[in-house]
Amino acid sequence: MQRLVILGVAHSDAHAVANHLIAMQLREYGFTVVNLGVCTPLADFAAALEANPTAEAVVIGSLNGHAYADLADLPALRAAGRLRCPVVLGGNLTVGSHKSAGGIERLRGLGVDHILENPFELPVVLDLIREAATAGRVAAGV
Amino acid sequence: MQRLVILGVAHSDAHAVANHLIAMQLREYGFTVVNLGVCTPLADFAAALEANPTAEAVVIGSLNGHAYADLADLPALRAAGRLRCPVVLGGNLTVGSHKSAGGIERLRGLGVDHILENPFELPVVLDLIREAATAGRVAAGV
Amino acid sequence: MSETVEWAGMRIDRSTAADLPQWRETVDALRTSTRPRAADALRAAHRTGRPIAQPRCGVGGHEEMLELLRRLEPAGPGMLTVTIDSYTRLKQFDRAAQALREAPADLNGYPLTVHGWRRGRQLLDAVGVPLEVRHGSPDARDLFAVALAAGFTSFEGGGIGYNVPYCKDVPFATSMEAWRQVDAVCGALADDGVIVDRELFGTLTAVLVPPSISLACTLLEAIAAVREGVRCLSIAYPQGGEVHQDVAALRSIRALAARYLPPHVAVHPVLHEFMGVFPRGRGTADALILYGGLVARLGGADKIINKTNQEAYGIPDADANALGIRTALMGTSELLDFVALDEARIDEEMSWLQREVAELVDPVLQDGDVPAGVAGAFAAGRLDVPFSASVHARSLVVPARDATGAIRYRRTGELPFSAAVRQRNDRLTDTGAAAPDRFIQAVTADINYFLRDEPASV
Amino acid sequence: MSETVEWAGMRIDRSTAADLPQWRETVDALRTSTRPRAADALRAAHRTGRPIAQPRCGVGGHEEMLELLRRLEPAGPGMLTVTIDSYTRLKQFDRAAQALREAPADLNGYPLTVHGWRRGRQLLDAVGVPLEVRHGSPDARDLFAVALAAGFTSFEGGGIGYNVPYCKDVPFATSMEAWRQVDAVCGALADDGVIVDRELFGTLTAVLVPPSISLACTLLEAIAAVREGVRCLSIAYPQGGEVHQDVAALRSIRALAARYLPPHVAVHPVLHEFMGVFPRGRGTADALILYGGLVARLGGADKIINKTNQEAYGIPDADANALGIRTALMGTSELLDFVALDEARIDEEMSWLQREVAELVDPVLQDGDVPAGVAGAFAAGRLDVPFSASVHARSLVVPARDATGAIRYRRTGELPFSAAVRQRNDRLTDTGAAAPDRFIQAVTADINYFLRDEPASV
Ligand code: B12
Ligand code: B12
Repeated sequence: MQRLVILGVAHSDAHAVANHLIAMQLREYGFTVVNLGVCTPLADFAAALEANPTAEAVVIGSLNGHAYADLADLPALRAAGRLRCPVVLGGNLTVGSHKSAGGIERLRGLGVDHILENPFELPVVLDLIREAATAGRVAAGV
Repeated sequence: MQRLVILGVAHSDAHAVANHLIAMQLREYGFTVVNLGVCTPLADFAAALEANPTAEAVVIGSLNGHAYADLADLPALRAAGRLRCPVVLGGNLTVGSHKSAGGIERLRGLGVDHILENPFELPVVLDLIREAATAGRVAAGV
Repeated sequence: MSETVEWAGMRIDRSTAADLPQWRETVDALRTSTRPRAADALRAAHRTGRPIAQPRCGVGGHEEMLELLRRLEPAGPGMLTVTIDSYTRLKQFDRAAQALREAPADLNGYPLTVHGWRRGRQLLDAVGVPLEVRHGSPDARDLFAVALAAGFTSFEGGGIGYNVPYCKDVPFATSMEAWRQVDAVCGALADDGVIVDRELFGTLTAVLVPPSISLACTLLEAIAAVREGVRCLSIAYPQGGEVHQDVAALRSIRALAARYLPPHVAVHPVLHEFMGVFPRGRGTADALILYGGLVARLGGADKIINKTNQEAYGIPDADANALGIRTALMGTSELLDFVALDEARIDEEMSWLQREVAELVDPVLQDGDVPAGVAGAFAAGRLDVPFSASVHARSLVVPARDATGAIRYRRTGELPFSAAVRQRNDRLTDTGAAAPDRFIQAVTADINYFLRDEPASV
Repeated sequence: MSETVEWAGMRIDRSTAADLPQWRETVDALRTSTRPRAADALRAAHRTGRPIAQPRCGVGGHEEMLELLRRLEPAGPGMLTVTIDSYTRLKQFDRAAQALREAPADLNGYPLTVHGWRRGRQLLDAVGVPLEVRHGSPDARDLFAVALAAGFTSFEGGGIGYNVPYCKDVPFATSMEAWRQVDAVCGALADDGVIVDRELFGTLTAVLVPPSISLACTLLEAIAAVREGVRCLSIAYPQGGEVHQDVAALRSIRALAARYLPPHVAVHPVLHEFMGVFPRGRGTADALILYGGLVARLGGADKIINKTNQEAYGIPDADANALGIRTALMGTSELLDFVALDEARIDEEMSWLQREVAELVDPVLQDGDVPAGVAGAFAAGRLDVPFSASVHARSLVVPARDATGAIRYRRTGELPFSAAVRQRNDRLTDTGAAAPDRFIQAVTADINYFLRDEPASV
């Protein structure tokens, strides 16, 4: 079966290069990529998931430092039964050059399932997600 | 009458360039300069004064930051009746790039009569010293 | 969409307009202001032959912004910046206001429309150099109105450069019209004796942008702006990394201006220091910042937008930014005036580059209506940008570095280049037809050109 | 005078010797040490074609010295320094000890002989790069003994360069003999497999030193050192400020070594960044430090001794020194590899420079006894240095900058130059016979060449 992921960049963020390259890389790897591109509201990710219910994950990039605010609606959406598949996040997630662990914790608190440093980890993580799903349970963080 | 000054650089200090130029400049201005050069112990200044009793001043340069330690014997020499003429000091007088007023105060405490920033002030200060001497009193700092 | 009203001939949000002074008051304040003006600073730089430096800088809180400007000024910038946050750029003013209330330090810039023009004026009064508003708004009319009311005399952006890299789905017709209105206000102000410096963002998507694409886009924006009466243009070009190409591009800005723009318009070439993936090690980062300063001077730029050695990590702190200004300026020092380049090689680059630009620009100008021409060309791929953020550019062009590091076209897509231009690019990028996975690797290597294996700088 | 004893063939103070380990212990410790060695660091630099940077640094207190070294290391120096205080340099060990007791922060360097070799060893163990002892002692035998016992593998100085600028009245016979003994110890160590890097202080009086005088003096010291068995020489030249002249001088070091020294001796050209009156403004100071790094790379130096932007004010703090290291290294960055010079002009400089050096050096070498030759030549003014601190150099030569800024001879005094050399210098410095007061002004202007009217850096 054709594997499918939904890809995009957070709502206030226009950084496009990593998004282009990650899409190419995942296609190279055999995925069908529904790429929503930059500046994508969380609701659009949810809508895309509803249109593509077989999607294994929603993969979001955020580079401009606004990840937390841009994903702040995730708990509300999930509570409404939307965006229920694993959310994978990567990029430059907080503002400033001196990062603290707190910034990442906050994002996990919103319900982000996987936070990755490097897009090259994506295929492995997507494989793990599928295994976990097949085993009928959701992997609890990587 | 030929005006005469004694010139030199402090005991631990080998910086020669300002000394060469100040000697030239004072000679240009009409002074006889007894130039003791670099690395001159205070006792040698005293001896030179004794050999040239008409000297109007002893002019000492110090650039390496050791002015205080190199002039520490001044009170003792003066107490012994030596080096009684005005002592003029200039250069880079304390160690470090962030100078404090305390460094200068300490030197005045040793009995240094005039502390100058710029050698171009020397002729004026020497004139003042002579006037004061003629008037039978010593100018109290400039 | 929120309700709009007219202010100085621009359509802006009613809520924005509600807080603004009258247009005549704004003009009078600008005309009688004794603050330093951007246009003068640029003209002075041009006269001395040494570019001024300008940092990007913007934080959410107002006091913090004042403090930041004051801490950067001693480093010697010729101009300072108020960099605007992403929400404001995208006219998500509510989210900007919310972030400002809840966590101002989490904003990636200063939300000027939320703070309002009175606070903007305090920023201008805080330092002795002109300030520019730098942002990335496809439609900046509200922001521009607030900036003018505050008294800013320099405003960045244009209908192409602030569309393609900065949003997903704003049609060119929309962004070109929004910026036409901004430029028309500048024209009106110029008639009143107030010159607003308009900087055009030739950096576009920043990563491996072929110089002729950058110059073509800013030239089209410049022509459109001048038609609306703009008199002072800063045309920015992003340092690509190969010195002859970069110098040729900077020098071509004046040459193209002479050819395409009327002589009464002041044109100031600006170098944006390397805008792509920045080295993470402090040694290379600092050297690259210095290198940018030197390239700017050699290329005859009037201004440098400096980077910092924290670029790879996040928005820089004030110390890193101050050092970035100083390091860029070091490259402009007269002590390096002995550095000379192979002028024949630069001439050759310039001639090819200007030819490419003409081949891109001339067809767009043919019908006279620049905004429509731009929209049509992008739709057809006759104008194009690699790695576009906007869906309205096709990103069929693929850039590549040649053996010297210069940025060429690996694929020209639908660009209307002559055979000669295409052949030259093919020759320079001839690395054999790369397999798809090798292709990603090759592009990534070109993107990461300045990365080195060295200790991190932060 | 204090009583002396023999240690490793050198005569040193009995009190110094009393505290030292046995010579064989010292040799064994040096031979078996796993610490990085200066000679290896220099050889590695030579292989890469990029000079390493090294700061001057020394403070009185031991803990403060450890702290200073640790704070400088992250800036990336290839070697670090223990700069010795003026008292110790002049063998006023009692005054150094007193100052250390009473006010260590008032010392302008680290009194290594007072602290003793065990603490020296702690310094070496504190960082991961080799350390050099830099001082200015006409007679450094005691200091060298302590340095060796501690484990230092690099030691600066020589019978000319550490006499002329550093003391008033030490005859050349004395200083040359003291340094002959130091070099002989290095020779003995080399036979035991321990290579000590010996740096020669071509900077001399630092201010407007004509390059041929610098190169002639270090060449004579080098020849004398090699005769005693020295195998690793760092030959330092002070940046004068004109790029072609400086590059020509650095490259001439290797050329002269090839001509006058046996091939088994490793010779490392070293650039001392501008050693004269330093600019007080931060912009020019930083640019000059950068410029030095670039000149060093272009001239093929293996090492740069960096300056700092506090040079004009006083001994720099650790932050300024770290920045100085980084700024100098920036000049060596591969990103500046595109900088090329007029090679024909450099060749022409090199040929005249080497001719001048030969005209100075060959007569001194004629009788075979270098120390005696040096003493005789200085007495006669056939070797000479401007602005000498020592009364044993006559300072009849007067330097001047030519129109390009290069340092020439305004007066050659008694230097045994050929008519061709004199004519060239006359031609280049022909500014009309200056009246005495104009003369002081002219010399002062040449000395203050890099001063600018700009805000102070401290
Ligand atoms: C190019 C660039 C731009 C271009 C973008 C053009 C475009 N539309 O794509 C321009 C000039 C337009 C731009 C604009 C802005 N930028 Co920008 N930009 C960069 C820059 C130089 C390189 C980014 C890039 O393309 N890299 C190449 C790609 C391949 O890699 P990447 O994006 O760095 O992502 C890597 C990882 O983060 C990760 N990754 C990325 N996405 C994802 C997603 C997933 C799922 C995973 C697993 C991994 C992952 O993988 C990548 C490879 O390692 C970086 C600094 C740097 N890195 O050198 C700043 C940077 C990202 N930008 C920054 C900012 C703030 C902005 C602005 C908001 C302006 C501002 N206030 O300064 C605006 C954006 C406005 C908006 N609405 O978002 C900041 C972010 C600061 C922070 N987080 O603290 C940075 C770090 C610069 C800085 N130091 O200030 N930018
Ligand atoms: C050239 C130089 C040297 C040469 C000197 C050669 C020689 N024998 O003359 C060399 C390289 C050998 C040298 C050695 C040392 N130096 Co040195 N040197 C300098 C330098 C670069 C220029 C000095 C100079 O010649 N200037 C030109 C002359 C014309 O001006 P000037 O000396 O600066 O003096 C001016 C004023 O001070 C004043 N002035 C000077 N003397 C007098 C006297 C009177 C009466 C008056 C009124 C005014 C006055 O007038 C002058 C013109 O404005 C300065 C830094 C700088 N300024 O850029 C450091 C500097 C003076 N040196 C310094 C030091 C410490 C040393 C050393 C001790 C080494 C060390 N530990 O770092 C040794 C000296 C050893 C010893 N025994 O003294 C420090 C002093 C630090 C401090 N006070 O905190 C300085 C400031 C460098 C630094 N930033 O560390 N040095």
